[in-house]
Amino acid sequence: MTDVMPDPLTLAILLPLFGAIAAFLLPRAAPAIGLGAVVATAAAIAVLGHLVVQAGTIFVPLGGWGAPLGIELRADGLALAMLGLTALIALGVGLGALAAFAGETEVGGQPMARQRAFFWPLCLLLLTGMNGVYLSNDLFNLYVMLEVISLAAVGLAVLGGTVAALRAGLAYMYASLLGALMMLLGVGFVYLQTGRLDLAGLAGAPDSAALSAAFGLMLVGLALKTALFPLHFWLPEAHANATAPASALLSALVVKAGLYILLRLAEAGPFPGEAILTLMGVLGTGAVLWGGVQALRAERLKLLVAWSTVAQMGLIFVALARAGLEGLSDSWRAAALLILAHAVAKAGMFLAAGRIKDVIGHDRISELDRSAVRPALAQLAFALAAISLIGLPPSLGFIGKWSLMEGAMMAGNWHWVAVTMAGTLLSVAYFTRALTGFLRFDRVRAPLDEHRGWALADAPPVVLAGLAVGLGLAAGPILAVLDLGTPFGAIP
Amino acid sequence: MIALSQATIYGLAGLAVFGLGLMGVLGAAERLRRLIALNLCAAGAGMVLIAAAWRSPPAVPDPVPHALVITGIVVMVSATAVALALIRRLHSLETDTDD
Amino acid sequence: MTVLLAFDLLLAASIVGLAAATLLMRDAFAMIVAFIVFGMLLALGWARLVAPDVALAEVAIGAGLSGALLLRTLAHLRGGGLSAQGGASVSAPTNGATQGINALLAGLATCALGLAYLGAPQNVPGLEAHVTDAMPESGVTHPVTAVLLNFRAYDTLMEVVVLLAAVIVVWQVERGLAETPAPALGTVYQGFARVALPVAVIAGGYLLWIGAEAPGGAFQAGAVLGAVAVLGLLSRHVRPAPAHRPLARGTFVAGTAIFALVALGVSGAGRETFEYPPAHAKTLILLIEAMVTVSIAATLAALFHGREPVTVATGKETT
Amino acid sequence: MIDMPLLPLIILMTSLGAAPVLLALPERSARLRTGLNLAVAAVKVALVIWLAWKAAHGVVYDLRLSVLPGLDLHLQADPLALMFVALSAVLWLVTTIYSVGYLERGPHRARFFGFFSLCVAATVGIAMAGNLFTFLLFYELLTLATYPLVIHRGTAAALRAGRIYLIYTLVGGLALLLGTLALWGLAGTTDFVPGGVMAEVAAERPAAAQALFVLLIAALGVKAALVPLHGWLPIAMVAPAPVSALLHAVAVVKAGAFGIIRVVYEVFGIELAQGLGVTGPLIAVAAVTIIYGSLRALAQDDIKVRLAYSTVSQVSYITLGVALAGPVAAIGALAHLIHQGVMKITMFMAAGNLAEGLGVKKVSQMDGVGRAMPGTMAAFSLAALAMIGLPPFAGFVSKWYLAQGGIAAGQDWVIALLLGSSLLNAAYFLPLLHRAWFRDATPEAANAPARRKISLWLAAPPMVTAGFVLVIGVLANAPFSPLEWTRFIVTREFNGGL
Repeated sequence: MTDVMPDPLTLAILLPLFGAIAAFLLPRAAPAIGLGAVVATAAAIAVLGHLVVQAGTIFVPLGGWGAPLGIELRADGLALAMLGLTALIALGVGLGALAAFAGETEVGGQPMARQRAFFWPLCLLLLTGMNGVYLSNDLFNLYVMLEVISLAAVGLAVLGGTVAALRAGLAYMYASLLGALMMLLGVGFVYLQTGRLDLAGLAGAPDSAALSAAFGLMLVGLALKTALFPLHFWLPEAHANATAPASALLSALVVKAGLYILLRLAEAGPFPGEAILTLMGVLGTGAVLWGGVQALRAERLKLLVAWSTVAQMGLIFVALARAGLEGLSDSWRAAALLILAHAVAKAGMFLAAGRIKDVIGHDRISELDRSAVRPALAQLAFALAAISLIGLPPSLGFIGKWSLMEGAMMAGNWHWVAVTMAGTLLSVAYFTRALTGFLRFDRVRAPLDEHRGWALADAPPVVLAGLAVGLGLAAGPILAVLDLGTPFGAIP
Repeated sequence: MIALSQATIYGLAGLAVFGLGLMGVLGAAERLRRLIALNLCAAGAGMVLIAAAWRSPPAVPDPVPHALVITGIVVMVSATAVALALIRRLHSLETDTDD
Repeated sequence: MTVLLAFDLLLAASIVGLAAATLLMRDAFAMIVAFIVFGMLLALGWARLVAPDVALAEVAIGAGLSGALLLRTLAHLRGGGLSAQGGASVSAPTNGATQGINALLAGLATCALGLAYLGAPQNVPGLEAHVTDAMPESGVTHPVTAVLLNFRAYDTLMEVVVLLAAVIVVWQVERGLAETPAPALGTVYQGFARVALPVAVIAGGYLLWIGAEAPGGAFQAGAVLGAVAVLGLLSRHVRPAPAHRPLARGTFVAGTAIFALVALGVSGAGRETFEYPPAHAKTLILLIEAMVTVSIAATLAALFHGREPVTVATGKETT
Repeated sequence: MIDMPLLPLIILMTSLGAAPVLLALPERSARLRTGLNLAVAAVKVALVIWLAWKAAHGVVYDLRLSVLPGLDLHLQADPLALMFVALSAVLWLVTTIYSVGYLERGPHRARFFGFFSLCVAATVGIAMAGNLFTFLLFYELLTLATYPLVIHRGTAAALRAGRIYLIYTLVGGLALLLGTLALWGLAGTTDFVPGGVMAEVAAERPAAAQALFVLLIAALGVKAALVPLHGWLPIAMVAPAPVSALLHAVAVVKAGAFGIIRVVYEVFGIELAQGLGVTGPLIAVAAVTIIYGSLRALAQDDIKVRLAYSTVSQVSYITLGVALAGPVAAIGALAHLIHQGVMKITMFMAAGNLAEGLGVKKVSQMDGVGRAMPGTMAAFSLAALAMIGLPPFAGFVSKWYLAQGGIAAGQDWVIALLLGSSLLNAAYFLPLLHRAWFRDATPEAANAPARRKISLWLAAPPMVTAGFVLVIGVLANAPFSPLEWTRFIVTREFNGGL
């Protein structure tokens, strides 16, 4: 790794950090600095991708010490895919933020200029934390990274400054902290049992009570962070009340950090048993159903989208559990595909929902059809994102669901197929509520304001949502990237 | 019979503190109290780590968990400061709207 | 031995007891005080486990600064006209049955963890041998500092990033000049402050310097200097004004920026990121520690002050 | 001529690529939109002719894109695909012209034409799908593309109809997804292969094979409007006339019928399906649907709803012909796929003209409309007579082959069924013609304010398609007629069994 200098793994983490510092120092130039930093980070990730394609998994022993004394960074296909995803979404959301924070003031909230100035440092710190999680190979470091993410995410969640956002943000903060602290205590138990902190140290560890306790703590903590039913209570309000670009980042990326760590823990093993995995699937089922039902009842568009995140996260847990412990070495692919699909689609959907709210002036679902103004492109983006989240072909969400169901079917677990089907039907039902609001016209009083062409603000949601649909056709290359460096060992 | 060593004593005490903190987080209604309960959780986790660093008395304790706990303390104070800022702001807004 | 063991048992019991007491205190002020005392006892326990650095950090930051932050917030909440009892705002009340179930679950989980803890091997070798082996090349002689600033320097950098994130969020959440001045110190205390401040500065510098060889280091020093700044705020020696903002921002980020730049700067020519050239290791580590100390001090003080100093147009700012 | 291996993809992309452009065009750029629409539709017809010409000269088109390990997006241009592509390309051109006139001053034209284009792209994809996985993809795309068209008017009734449509088709789509998954799991492939891919599975697990057949047919039966899965079709009549025309003639209903053809012939293989004993129940379902649809049509006063029930009935001829499992019946089925499309699109466009020009939407209002709109009503009448099965029109040809096929399959009762159905057809179409031509308009109707002169954009298309009805019936035995083409296909499917 020493031939490239400095290594792209560190750069992927530190470039956004430098960007955050610069954006904090120069608030007026924050948007330009922010976008520049995202692009630079994407370039570093591209270089990293080149290396990973050539060499497979890459390790960087920071400080030259190497594990277990020092901390190692590790990049393989799974990490690479997540890095690329994060850069893509940061870019999309960043461009969306240019428009979202363009106004002057907002009633009852923070002045726009302040939101604009603070969005970028926080967004870039979030990026630092996310990229740090993807590349980390050390349990304690993962804890620290989770805290970086937590604080930046809370800052983003309360960016709007309304009472509702602050309340939800505080509840989110507490849940997030508790999850992180459980992770920390779990790390303590790991150290107690193995005397080391790197993930590789878990691999050879004997099955013991302390290790089970460690896994139990870490799994519960991460479940709290990923809002797995019934630990999802903090998510809907926090995601629904944030300003749209923040919601997009929170829903698309932040919850994925916990899931990613979960995948890495499952990879490092020894996973504490079939029953726990099944339990995760069962809770995921609960999330799919409960999230779906709540989305059906939600009165506001953004709340509906937030509840759909709860349901979709549940589906990812179902994907992990679809073929039991035996099948975990393949199930992670289905989970990873669903993670990617949900992230891209949800980022597009939240940006679209934000646009709709900005243009119409509210996001009450029952009154969307009374508006004479119809943000056609934002609505189109919303619909496209919905296609992927429902899992209709050829979207990436479809490919993810197909993999889920294929594996479940091959393992004879028809109940997971049934859960997926039920979730799909529920998602059709709740997204149709929104679409009905977009497409109904007979309750409009004023003359209709027809679609008059493009606004730059529509581009990010449309492109992200379009990608969510179109990337399904690139599932082959995406799977090839995921398999670089063979995470979870060889293909069975 | 497990030997009652210092590590065992403080480790179990740490778990107890963590457990109390957990109860506090789940049970307390006031914002400040829940925050302090979270701080207790952090302290408990720190105690377990420090206990894990403790070997048989003659040896030097493992410095790595010590460093981890220092990091943990700083992280926790940062989180506490953020939560407190939220609490203060919320309080101001809520008392304003209540008037 | 047995006497010491009895002392340990007593101390551990007090720690647990104070934790419980903290949660059971009805008055918010008493609760915070109990929490601070809890932190002091905890530090004592850590000193018993030969973890002086951690004990120092706990006293300075965990108990000291957290306590100060909590008290300052309580003052704000009570200044808002709430009764003493309800000092902390109440969120949605939880019903008794749910509370009982939650407590039961937490208790059961704790017992299970306790059993797992007792079942864990007591003498698994940790990383102490690795640390001892690598100490000569670390550039410092104190193992904890070596871990913090060399072996696991990456974690420490991220920890400073967490602090930076915290101050950014706090500034973002709260803004405006404090319209109700911080509880001013009386003249006696002001006099005390005049003496105490320089002493504390020297103490902080010493802690930083000694960190290379003995317990102490950037965080403890930063905390002491931060306390100096807090004292300065309280005694009105320091009055944050909008004009200070660029300087403040610069100070907040300086530690992170220098740390990260050094980490990247040393890489190349066969060396990884964070791999200090052995000849310059001590110098670089001291440089990083010095910058981090200043940043930490400024950040902690800003966290205490709690708001970005901006002038707000409206007469009655809704802080 | 140069070789173009990507030709099927290009044909797909003409409408798929046009869709986003049309969607993004500002509402006011009407002329640009019309030009683009017509240009793309015309280019598509030309490309399809080219494709057919090349394919007839032995060029094999086979495009694959690997999506998941072992699963490809697969486009091909076998004769069956060509037949359906040609049908959709030609009728799309006609319907586009009609839509331009129909929506002249209406709102949301950008949206309409965007999804209209997408809808045709989906149909082309369905036609050229080389495996069930690809078929599923375009089948769902079709659902999504048609939904905005069905609810185009944006009224509460339209949205209700749209919701029912979505529920039916998406549940059907889910069933198809499940069936595709099961096929993939059982047979290890989803490819369409003449003769089928299920032989081994059926030998080992006949029950599973039977269940899969039922699942797939039920899934496709939703769009093909097999009773009792037809409920959405009459309700979806709230859609604008060109949408109904397209839905009934080429897009949705036909996609279902086409899927049934693929599944029976190229997933299971007709002999295997017979061996599994699943064709018998399918014949029964088709027969019930034919009669039921006709009976319901009799009772409808709304012209479009009557036409819708007629579709329910007529499309099941295709299923019937397929299930009869003989080459002659198969020819009838495939020919009817085209014939019914051309006839039904004529009638829907004509019905749309009646509504636009005279405000006539009900059978009871049709008195004397023949004199008011002679061209439109002539086209309508021709198509209706053909539908009834009067020689020498298109409908007669397909019914003839179906009857022959029934005899060949030893199911003589099919003749009775067809005769009965024709009588019913006559019973529900002839009164319309009688009212239109032989009764005088009521005075109120003659002076109704809704009366306006319709443009050539609206008047010409039904007359053109009526011309097709005449030509493909009269010249049924000419080379390159639909009938000849279906003969060619059937020869292939039955391994020279003719």
